[in-house]
Amino acid sequence: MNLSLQTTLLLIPVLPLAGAIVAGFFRNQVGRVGAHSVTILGVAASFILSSWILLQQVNGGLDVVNTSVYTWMVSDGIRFEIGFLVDHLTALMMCVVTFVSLMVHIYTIGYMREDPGYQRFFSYIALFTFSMLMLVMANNFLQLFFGWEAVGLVSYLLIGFWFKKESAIVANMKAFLVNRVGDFGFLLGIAAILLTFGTLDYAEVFGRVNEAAGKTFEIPGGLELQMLTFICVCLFIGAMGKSAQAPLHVWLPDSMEGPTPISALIHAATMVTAGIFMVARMSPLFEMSDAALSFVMLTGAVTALSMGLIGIVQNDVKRVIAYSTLSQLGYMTVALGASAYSAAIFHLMTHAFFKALLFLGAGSVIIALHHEQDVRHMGGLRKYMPVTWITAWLGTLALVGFPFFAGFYSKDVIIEAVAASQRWGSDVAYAAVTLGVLVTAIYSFRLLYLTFHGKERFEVVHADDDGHLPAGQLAHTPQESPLVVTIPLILLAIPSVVIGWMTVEPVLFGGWLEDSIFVLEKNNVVAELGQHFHGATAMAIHAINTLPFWLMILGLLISSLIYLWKPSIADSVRGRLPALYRVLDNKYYFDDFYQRLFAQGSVRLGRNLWHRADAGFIDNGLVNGSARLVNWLAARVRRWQTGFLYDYAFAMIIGLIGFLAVWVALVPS
Amino acid sequence: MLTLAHFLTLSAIVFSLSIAGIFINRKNVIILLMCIELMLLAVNMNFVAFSRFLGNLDGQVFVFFILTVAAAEAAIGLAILVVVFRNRQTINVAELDDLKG
Amino acid sequence: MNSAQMLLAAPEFWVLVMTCVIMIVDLFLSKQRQGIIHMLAMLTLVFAAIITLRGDYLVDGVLSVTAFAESFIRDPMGDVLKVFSFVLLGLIYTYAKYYLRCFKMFRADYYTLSLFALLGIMLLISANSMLMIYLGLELISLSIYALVAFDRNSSRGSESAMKYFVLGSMASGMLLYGMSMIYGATGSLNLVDIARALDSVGSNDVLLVFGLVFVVVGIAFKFGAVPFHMWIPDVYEGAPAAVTLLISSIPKLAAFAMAYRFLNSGLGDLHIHWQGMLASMAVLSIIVGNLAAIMQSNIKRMLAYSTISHMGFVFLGLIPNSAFGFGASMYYVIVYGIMSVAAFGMIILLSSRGEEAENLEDFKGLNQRNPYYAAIMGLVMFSMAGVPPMVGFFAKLMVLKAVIDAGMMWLAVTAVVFAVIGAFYYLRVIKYMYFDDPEIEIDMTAPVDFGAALTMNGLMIIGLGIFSSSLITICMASFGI
Amino acid sequence: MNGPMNGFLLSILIWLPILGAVGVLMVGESRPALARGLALLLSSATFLLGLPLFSSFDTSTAAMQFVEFRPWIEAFNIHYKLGVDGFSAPLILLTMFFGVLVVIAGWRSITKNVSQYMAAFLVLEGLMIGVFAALDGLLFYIFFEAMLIPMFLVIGIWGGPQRVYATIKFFLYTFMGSVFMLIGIIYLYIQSGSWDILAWHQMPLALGVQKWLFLGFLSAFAVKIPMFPVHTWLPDAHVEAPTGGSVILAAIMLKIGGYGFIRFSLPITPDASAALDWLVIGLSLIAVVYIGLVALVQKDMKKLIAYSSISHMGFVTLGLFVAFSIFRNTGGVAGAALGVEGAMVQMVSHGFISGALFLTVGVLYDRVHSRMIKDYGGVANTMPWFAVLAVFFLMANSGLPGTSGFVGEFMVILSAFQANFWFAFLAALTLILGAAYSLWLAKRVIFGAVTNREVQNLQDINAREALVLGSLAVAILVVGLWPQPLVEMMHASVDQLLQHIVQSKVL
Repeated sequence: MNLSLQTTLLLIPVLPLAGAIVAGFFRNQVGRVGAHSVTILGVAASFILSSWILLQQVNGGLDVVNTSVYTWMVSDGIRFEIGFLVDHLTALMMCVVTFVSLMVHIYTIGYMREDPGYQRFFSYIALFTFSMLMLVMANNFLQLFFGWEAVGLVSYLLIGFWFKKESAIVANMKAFLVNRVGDFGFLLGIAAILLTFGTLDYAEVFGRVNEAAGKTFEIPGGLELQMLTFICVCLFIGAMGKSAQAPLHVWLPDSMEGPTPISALIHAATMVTAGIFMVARMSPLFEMSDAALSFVMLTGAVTALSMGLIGIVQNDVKRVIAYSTLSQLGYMTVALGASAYSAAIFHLMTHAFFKALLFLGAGSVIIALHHEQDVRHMGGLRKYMPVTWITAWLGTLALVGFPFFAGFYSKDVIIEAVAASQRWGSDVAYAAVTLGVLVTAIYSFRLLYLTFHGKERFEVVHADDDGHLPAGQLAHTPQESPLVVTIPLILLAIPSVVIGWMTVEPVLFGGWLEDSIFVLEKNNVVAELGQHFHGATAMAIHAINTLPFWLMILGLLISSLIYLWKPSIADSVRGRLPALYRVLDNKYYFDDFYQRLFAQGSVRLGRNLWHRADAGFIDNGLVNGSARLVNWLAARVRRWQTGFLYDYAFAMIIGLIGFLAVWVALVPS
Repeated sequence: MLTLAHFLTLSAIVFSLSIAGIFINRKNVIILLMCIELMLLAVNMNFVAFSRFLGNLDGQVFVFFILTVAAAEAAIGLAILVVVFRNRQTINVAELDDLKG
Repeated sequence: MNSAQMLLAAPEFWVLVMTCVIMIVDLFLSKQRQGIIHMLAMLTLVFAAIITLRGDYLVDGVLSVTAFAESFIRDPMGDVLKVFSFVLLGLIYTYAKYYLRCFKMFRADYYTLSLFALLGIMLLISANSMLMIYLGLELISLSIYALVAFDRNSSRGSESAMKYFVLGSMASGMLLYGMSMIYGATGSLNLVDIARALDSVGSNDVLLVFGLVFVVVGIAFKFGAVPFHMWIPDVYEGAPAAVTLLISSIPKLAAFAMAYRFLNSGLGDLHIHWQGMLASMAVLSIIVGNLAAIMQSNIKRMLAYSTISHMGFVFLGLIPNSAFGFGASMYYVIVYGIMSVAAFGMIILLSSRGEEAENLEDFKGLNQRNPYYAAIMGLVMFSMAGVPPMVGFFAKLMVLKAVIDAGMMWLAVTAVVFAVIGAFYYLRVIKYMYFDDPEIEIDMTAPVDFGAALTMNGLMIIGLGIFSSSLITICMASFGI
Repeated sequence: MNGPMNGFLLSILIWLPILGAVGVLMVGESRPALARGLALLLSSATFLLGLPLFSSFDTSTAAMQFVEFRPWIEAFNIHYKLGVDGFSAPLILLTMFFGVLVVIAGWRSITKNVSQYMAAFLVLEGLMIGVFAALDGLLFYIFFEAMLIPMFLVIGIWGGPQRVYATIKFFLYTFMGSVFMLIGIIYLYIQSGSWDILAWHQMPLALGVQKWLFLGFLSAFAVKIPMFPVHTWLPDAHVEAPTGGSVILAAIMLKIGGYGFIRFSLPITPDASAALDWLVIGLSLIAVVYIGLVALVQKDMKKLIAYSSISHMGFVTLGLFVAFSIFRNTGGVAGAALGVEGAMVQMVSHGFISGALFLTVGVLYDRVHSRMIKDYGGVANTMPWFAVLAVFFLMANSGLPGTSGFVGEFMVILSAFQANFWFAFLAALTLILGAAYSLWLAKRVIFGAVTNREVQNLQDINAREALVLGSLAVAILVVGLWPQPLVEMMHASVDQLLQHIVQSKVL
């Protein structure tokens, strides 16, 4: 451990932070160019440093680094430190985060060009990078929680970036609050860890996990659980919030209210993966609890399938991709539940690239159509914006898991791993993720077709003012986006295609993540798969013999049929199955349910408590009531003073007689 | 034979009468002044009786002082009565009720 | 009767002589030069204080000296009370002069009558026999009856004088009746002899207890404890402010001395009987006083009810029959006197426009008219409410300690609860002064001596609070603590 | 313990502002600028003079430091005894800090009776420092009660339309609570012959007596903190008070209740505290949840923050009293220190945050003269810098890690978990409720389109306001990012307290 390494590690999160501060607080001084230069420089530097760390590790020149930066607090003999744990998992995450972030920064120059909040936006995304790096680099739960909440904060700011828009500021509040529900569980999990292990340091906790294996935890008033199950479930509730697993997924689609697609990208490709990362990081704990893992797996399975189905009926470009993200996150979660942590991380990484690509592509379309996001007003765009079209195709193929594309490797491994898993619930999960492939193909190609193919469902009216045209009308002919937009698309398209083929072997089967991820022998499905692994190319070719591949092809055909060749089928299907359509269109009524029960419910409860209990009973009843009582008594007492001399004399005599009666009578004779 | 008890009883009766007079009388303030005199009379009787039966002269001395003071008191009481009448043209007890509450 | 005994009563003689001198001087003064009366009266007080303080009668650990066949007693407690009577009366004169001038009532009678009352107070403070007590009491009462009716053209003044006179005479009749019983039971008028006789008679003699009840009633009337309080509101309201000022302050000092001498020195053995009577009256006084005060809109009447509740607190200190308790009570009455004088002084200050400032509304916006006087009144009100660091808090603290010491926790709890309820009406005065806007915009000006007296009065209220040690020590030392 | 002034430093800190206030009053109302300047000078001087309290503070000992001991009322054995330990020193620093801030905050917004306003706050500052420094029971009580006077006047003179009702309610409520404590301490004096709080700590007492004493203390401190159900004075007082009054009330005065528990209830009546801890914990949890819900539906910004204060102070009482459950469960005090220190951190942090929030509302109120949420909307459009700070403070209020608001709540929740799952569960609900009412407020006031002309014409914060709010933001961040120096101050005292309270005092 030498100083320069520690400084390097420190610089990685601090540089983006510094960029954020400069761009945010000195926005008028540095101007637009200054703001994007300084943040891009910061993030680029931290990407380079992260890559350097990763390369060092790949070359075997660097062991796991676990270092403390400063002591946050010592209380009750417990040291709360701020520090970094950098192993392969972390290094990988750092690279993904900084790379995606860098792309976003560059892309933003074009996308936000006309926005008055330009500097502010750069400040936010740089701050986001900082928070995310703090999260992934943490070597303890406290810092993890810090990063956890900090990304929540920035996502809140980003979703509400256009704070004049009512829908945006509702969505950002919703996102923060739903995340807080998850954090509520997360915090309890951390508290349970402190109770069990007496420390929040990863290394110490993981080192002593066996001690805790036998411990039970009794929730007063009932339930007795394995301590580790309790901890893992609580932590996973946090992950459900952040990684938008059902039923805490409701914030993610709404978060598309932010400047599209950049904040959407941040949510989709980076922040939401925090939960996946966290569970993978906590694998030593999760491995000890089959119950918790089953819970994880089933949650993921439900999310993967159900969210994909919603994606089919959405008309907003961003929302379709958002639901796709939810579905893919479900895949990752299923992988976690199957103890295939490395598969989850692998999918996380590939997904980050192709999903970022898709979002940026969607953004490119949206710019071209002057902030039109409804697919019903698109179509036939391929001839106007060829670069976007091609990259979108590449991204889509990656997403649906077409062999050789990035998504194929990660998703196929997940499905295989679930199939191989013996865990309770794995059969259900297998069914869900397999069907999910079909669903994914349907909504992905549907989006692609509706956007780039078919008839143009917009008209160009050549007006001067493009701000206030009705939906479906454009002032100018759509044109390809500028270079700052297309270059990131191209740069992202490359890994979307090849990263899976390149890295599947080292990441999954080469044991590269072994230093960070712990899997019990009996649960190690990935290792089992590894025995049948004969290289990336062979795996892709072999896929033709598997069910998921054909399901994907089936999806492609269905989509092509409905959305490319015979669009009337869509309407007739909708007409035949109105109930199903309504359920999907209303996202299984989660939003309404939450709105009624929690939002309105708590407001109503609060109002009742306030008016009835607080203002009514306590304040008006008890407090002002006693004041009224005193007043009433006082009025009575005052009336005794009649003003008549004989009454005064009478009072004295009453007093005298009273005393005589009591005290003379009391004298013992 | 008159015993101490007789005297005490008599003075108690006189005292009670005077007190009753003060709060039963609702007409004339002068009657109040008379009741007060009566009250002092009862006290004097007590003192003299005790003095006689205890064989101690102190009580009788006290009586002299009481008599003197009573005279002064009566003078002041009457003076106030005059002022009251001058201001209100009445000495009815039941009408002295401007101050109350 | 030798000269040494005469010397012990030198302050009393001095006051008596000077009062007569003032009466005579008044005969020869023209209307314009009546200010001399005020000067003479002040001179009387100053020298009375000097004479009192210079009395070096205590030698070799003797705690008290008696004179005139043991009917007159000179002790530190009496001296302290007397000196404070002088001080307070000095303040009263300063305030009253202004009032009397404003209302065209400046007559020497005010001074002579109040000096006679002072003489009565001094006698009562030093009384050691029932005879002396009676004489002192009557001297005070008769002078004050006359003072209440001082404004001969006031209908309310004469009404209240009449009420006070009748009730007061009745009360002294009862006191006398009680004295006669005690005399009958013990065969003595002298308090020391009574105490001695009680040792043999015992505390369960019916005659004695019978007498005790009447005596307690007489004492309670002087304090104005419920249910013997009915005169207080009417008299405070009806009397001119300059007289109310007097009634509300120094007679309470004498009443305390009387209670102490009678109940402790004389009837200390009957403690178990009078304790309960005082306790019940204390509770009633605190409750009734505080409750009734809330409803008042006339500030003099409000302060009257407040007096009643304060007297309840004074009783709290008497109840345990302990040296500490008496010290606490004594401290309380002195403090109460200071606060009360200041409060009525403020009323007089505001009354300067030909009409008495009787209503609470008259205090509206005082802070904007004159922040300095508003602050003084504020101090007085907070002090009366018992908020530290004002001196009123320490007074309450001491009596509460005495009561809790005696194991009467319930009494302490009742007292503090009603003290809090009572705080409301003091706060209301502050509300008028500080939170409301004035209805009249005239600046208030007061003569220099008035302002100085009020300043001193205000300083006493905060100063004796922050440096409360001095007065507490003096009061405790009077009872050998 | 060095430095030439340390022997009477605390006295200087108490009396400099109080006596200085007399000087400010003498300036009179005709020269407001002079009064302001003098007040600023005095409060800054107090703050600077008080810094040795931090720099020379010996963190290794639980003993009292900077002790002053003089006889005061000898007949009554009352002493003028001052001293600080790890509990009081941070709170005194907080008080002095706010002493300066409120003077600056009232610089322009107060135009009526300026010298009286400034004097009232100076007196208040001195008295509050006195409360924290007093080691004599009666001295404590005197400062404790005397504080009511300037606050009463501040709310009553410079307050809003309902100020009279609010201030009298505030005064009587608090007064009523504290008189029972007075009876309690008189009783303690009678039993021990001393007013020394530290001597009372060591004094054995029967359980029955302890319970009565505990209830006496509870009535005083529960009102002050305030705890459910004796909290209803607070929303009224806060709403009607001028900004400076609300700030001091929320930032310092509420802390006196918490401090009272630490100084009186826990160490003097440990057995009763243990026996009745369910009461305090129950009320604290009600405060967190119930008051959180009530805060959610407030229409008045100040009222919302007031309710949020009550809710946050629930963590203080919770943190202080979970120690007994932990001791019962485990037989040791491991984890309890986290709760007590968490409570202390929460007090300091809540001081910063609630003070900042009230100042934030004050900034808006000065411009629009309304506290109602519905009169705002889209403030961020016209006051961007203000919006940054306001959102930051609201985030801190909702316990965002990295701000001080997180630290205390985090520690208390961790500690509560050691005691009982449900304590932690209910307490942690504040993560959701706190965020809900804070963010909903932000949404309705800060964000959105400009709703009316008043908002359209708003001017962004000026340098003076930026200084006040900015310094609070820095303080919140510093404590949030590095609480160690603050926590270190109290270690020794907390340890001693915990060692003390788990031992029975029953004879």
